[in-house]
Amino acid sequence: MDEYAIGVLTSIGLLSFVAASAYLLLTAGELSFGQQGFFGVGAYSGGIATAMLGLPLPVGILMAMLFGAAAAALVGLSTLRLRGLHFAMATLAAAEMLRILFELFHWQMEVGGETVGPDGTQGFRGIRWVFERGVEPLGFLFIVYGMLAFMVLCFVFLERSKLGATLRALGEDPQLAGMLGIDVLRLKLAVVAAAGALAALGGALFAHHNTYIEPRNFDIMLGVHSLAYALIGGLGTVFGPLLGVALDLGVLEGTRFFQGYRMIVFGGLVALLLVWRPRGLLDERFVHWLRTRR
Amino acid sequence: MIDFIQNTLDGLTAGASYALLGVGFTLIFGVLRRANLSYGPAIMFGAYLATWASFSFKGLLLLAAIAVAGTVLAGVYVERLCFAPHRRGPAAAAMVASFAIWMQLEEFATLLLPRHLYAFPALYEGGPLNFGPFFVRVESLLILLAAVATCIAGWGILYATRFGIAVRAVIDDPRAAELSGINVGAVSLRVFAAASAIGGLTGFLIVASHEQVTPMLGMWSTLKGMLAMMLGGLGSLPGAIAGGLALGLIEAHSQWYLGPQFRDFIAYLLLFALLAARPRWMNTRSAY
Amino acid sequence: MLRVHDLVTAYGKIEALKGVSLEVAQGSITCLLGPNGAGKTTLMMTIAGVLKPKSGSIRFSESEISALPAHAIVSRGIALVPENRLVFPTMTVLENLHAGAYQRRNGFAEDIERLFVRFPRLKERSEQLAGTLSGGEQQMLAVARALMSRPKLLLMDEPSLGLAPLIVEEIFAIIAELHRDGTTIFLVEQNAHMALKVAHRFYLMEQGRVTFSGDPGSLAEDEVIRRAYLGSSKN
Amino acid sequence: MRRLLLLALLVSPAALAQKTDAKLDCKFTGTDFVYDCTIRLNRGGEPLAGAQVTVGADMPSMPMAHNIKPVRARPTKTPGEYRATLDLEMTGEWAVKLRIAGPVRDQLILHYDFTESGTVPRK
Repeated sequence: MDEYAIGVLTSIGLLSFVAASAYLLLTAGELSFGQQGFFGVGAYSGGIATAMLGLPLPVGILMAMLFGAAAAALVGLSTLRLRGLHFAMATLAAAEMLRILFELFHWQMEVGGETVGPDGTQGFRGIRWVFERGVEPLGFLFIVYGMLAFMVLCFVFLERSKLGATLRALGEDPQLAGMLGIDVLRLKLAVVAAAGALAALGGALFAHHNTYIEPRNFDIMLGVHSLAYALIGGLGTVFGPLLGVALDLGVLEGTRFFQGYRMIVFGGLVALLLVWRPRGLLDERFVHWLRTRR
Repeated sequence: MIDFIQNTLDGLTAGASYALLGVGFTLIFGVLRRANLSYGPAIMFGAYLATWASFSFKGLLLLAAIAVAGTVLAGVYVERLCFAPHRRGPAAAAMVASFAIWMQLEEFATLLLPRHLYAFPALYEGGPLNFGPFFVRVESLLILLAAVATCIAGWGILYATRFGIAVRAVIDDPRAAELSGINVGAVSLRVFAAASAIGGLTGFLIVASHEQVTPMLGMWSTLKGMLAMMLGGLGSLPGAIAGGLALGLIEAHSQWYLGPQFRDFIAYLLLFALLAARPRWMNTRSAY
Repeated sequence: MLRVHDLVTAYGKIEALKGVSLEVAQGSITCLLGPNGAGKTTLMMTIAGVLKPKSGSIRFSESEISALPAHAIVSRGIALVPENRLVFPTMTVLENLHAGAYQRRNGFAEDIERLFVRFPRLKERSEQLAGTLSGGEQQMLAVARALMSRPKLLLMDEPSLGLAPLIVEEIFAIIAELHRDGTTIFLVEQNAHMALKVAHRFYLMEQGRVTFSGDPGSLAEDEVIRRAYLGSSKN
Repeated sequence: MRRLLLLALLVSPAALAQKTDAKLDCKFTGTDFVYDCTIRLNRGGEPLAGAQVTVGADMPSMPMAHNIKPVRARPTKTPGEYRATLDLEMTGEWAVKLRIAGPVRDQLILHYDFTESGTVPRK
């Protein structure tokens, strides 16, 4: 595979994490415009762990997920009772605040004769752990898809477990879920934190793939895109968001000849698709039909 | 003290455009119970159409009409494709569909005028009015005037006309409205078109007072409009106006006292704190 | 006046109406009884055009209306007083009435006057927000609003639900009065005892099917009540 | 904190090597959004010759969804200088991504404003 194809596949893998985090919240019935903020928290903390503190990548990723979950839990705690557009706007405000904080964040260190570290709007250069270890693009692709496979496995177990059913109940009707004895607030907080960790995982991998991150990478566009991926792909299974990302980036390559008109074609397609399938391609009914057919 | 008053003036005049955007968003949200992410891009589409027309003629009134017409055209297109099919469906589908059309409208506009920045004929040639140590730009006064006029017109329509009764009925309970013989689809479309007309006018006033058009106008007006709507208590028209003016004041003062990068931060922080505290009036069922 | 033939309405895969056929004669009070979940409200909503039927026909004074949207059916002369009496809470009583007459261009004043005579309590509260009215008053407002569209056929979905007995008496008095003025009424009612006193003809429904039809004398009242609430033992 | 830093030095010997840096200068070719670019690479002071350089570009906002098909740069006569033609989607600010392979493996991201005439460095 030439380097370009690897690049596209890696991007699909990276965006799948943040799309899956938006999907997780959607199954719990909540719309978040803020997953890009936790994606950014993961990118910064992952980058700092490896480029500045010299920790190996796996430790960096774990730190990133911890910080992502913590940031998400903080936002989640103050917005537990909100629903619908209120919750969506609260997550949007939180993510925009994080983005502005990244712009104000200056912390640089001398490592190996160079100054390394976040420099506000100038961004954070030199996250080159992958290059210093001589990890080939193909190698990094396996790392990304290895973690993605692990995440998908977790989702598949979750969806078959009692917790998965409780989550769907919360998503369908929180009041009813509450009446059934489900601790709605605690479960919702856990879901928000888990989604934050997922987005942060994607962020840490993105930082190392791109070797450079800046606050503008984590603006509202990424948040709304990840929501769109989850919804276009389908809310029936974790493969929905993955399919959504593949469609967008795949169509991006497929419509090379559209060059200037890509979004006109793609935007129209998405709107029409949603008219036909408001809960996405792989929606619950399709998944149920698939499961019961065998 | 002088700075405080001057900032308040600047804040109010900036807040006027936010208030207009907030009113447009609230009308659409009131009738459809959905946020329309394509509201800003539809405004940008109208403004770009007017900019394109301004290469050949400079008549301000004509350009305003083109901006309004362009935005209404884009708005109705969005309503038919993204909101009408999802009237009973999940809210997320309509919002994501409107996001897809946001991308589409922005690409239409940047294809029409690819450059990063375009000049636009000025709304008012003369300098600012100053009285004592303070000064106010005439363009901002015009926007404030437009905001007040729109509110009075909106208030009149909502409270004194048959159509107003139908709109408020649909906002209150679409099912009951349907059973009272009100064509909910037609009312929603007409309110959507009216909100787009307000948006088109707002877009024109903003680009004419800044004398420039950038591709960021779409995202900027969507964010400011939603902020104004939310700050004012979701779904209330006077709330949206108060929210817009408050947003203008917050930004003006935080920019002056804390520095430019804190301008947006404080606005988002206040919205987040308001939502977290979740006061009763925040989630008003009523739309006025 | 209204002839429903083999009507099927489904929510996704679940068929709420499994081929319902019934008739409402001109100028009559026809009543529909049945246990909860028998499909009574679904039937009312389908006739009013809020729900689209899968198959079957609804003929109203010789024209087919099953495909029409709700607002078109109101203009044809059918008005529904819905279950849990949907009113416009943030609009005043008067505005609620105006909303009910949305389809008509004129003649509001006398209608409102006449309704205020019939519903004196509404006259006292005419400037009050509908949301602040009591359950009984909201029910009367819902009936009055439906009457503002001058319907030939009035559908009423459990008007006595959740109301004090005294008010239920008033509601049924109004129904009798409306009947005397020539309005045909199709009534869905839990209160079988009261309903049978005013009805000329009644239908029993269970699990989406009509299981009995006749006039009040044709079946002993306790038998009707047993089958209306407990469902017939046979099926 | 001191100890951690020492550990960092031991753990990543490659970090000791010098850093490659690059300058980019592009001219607008006349057809929409296509630019002719010359890239000068040097490392530790001298020009870095004989490297395979691929040039890609991305937008700061929505980082992975804009990427342009990367092109391989052609070395020129002068050592450490490479040439490539970039076909972008629109004007404005782009983050140019240089992937370097051969004598050294590295990746650099440079920010430029692509205008009607050519490029103006942003950072």
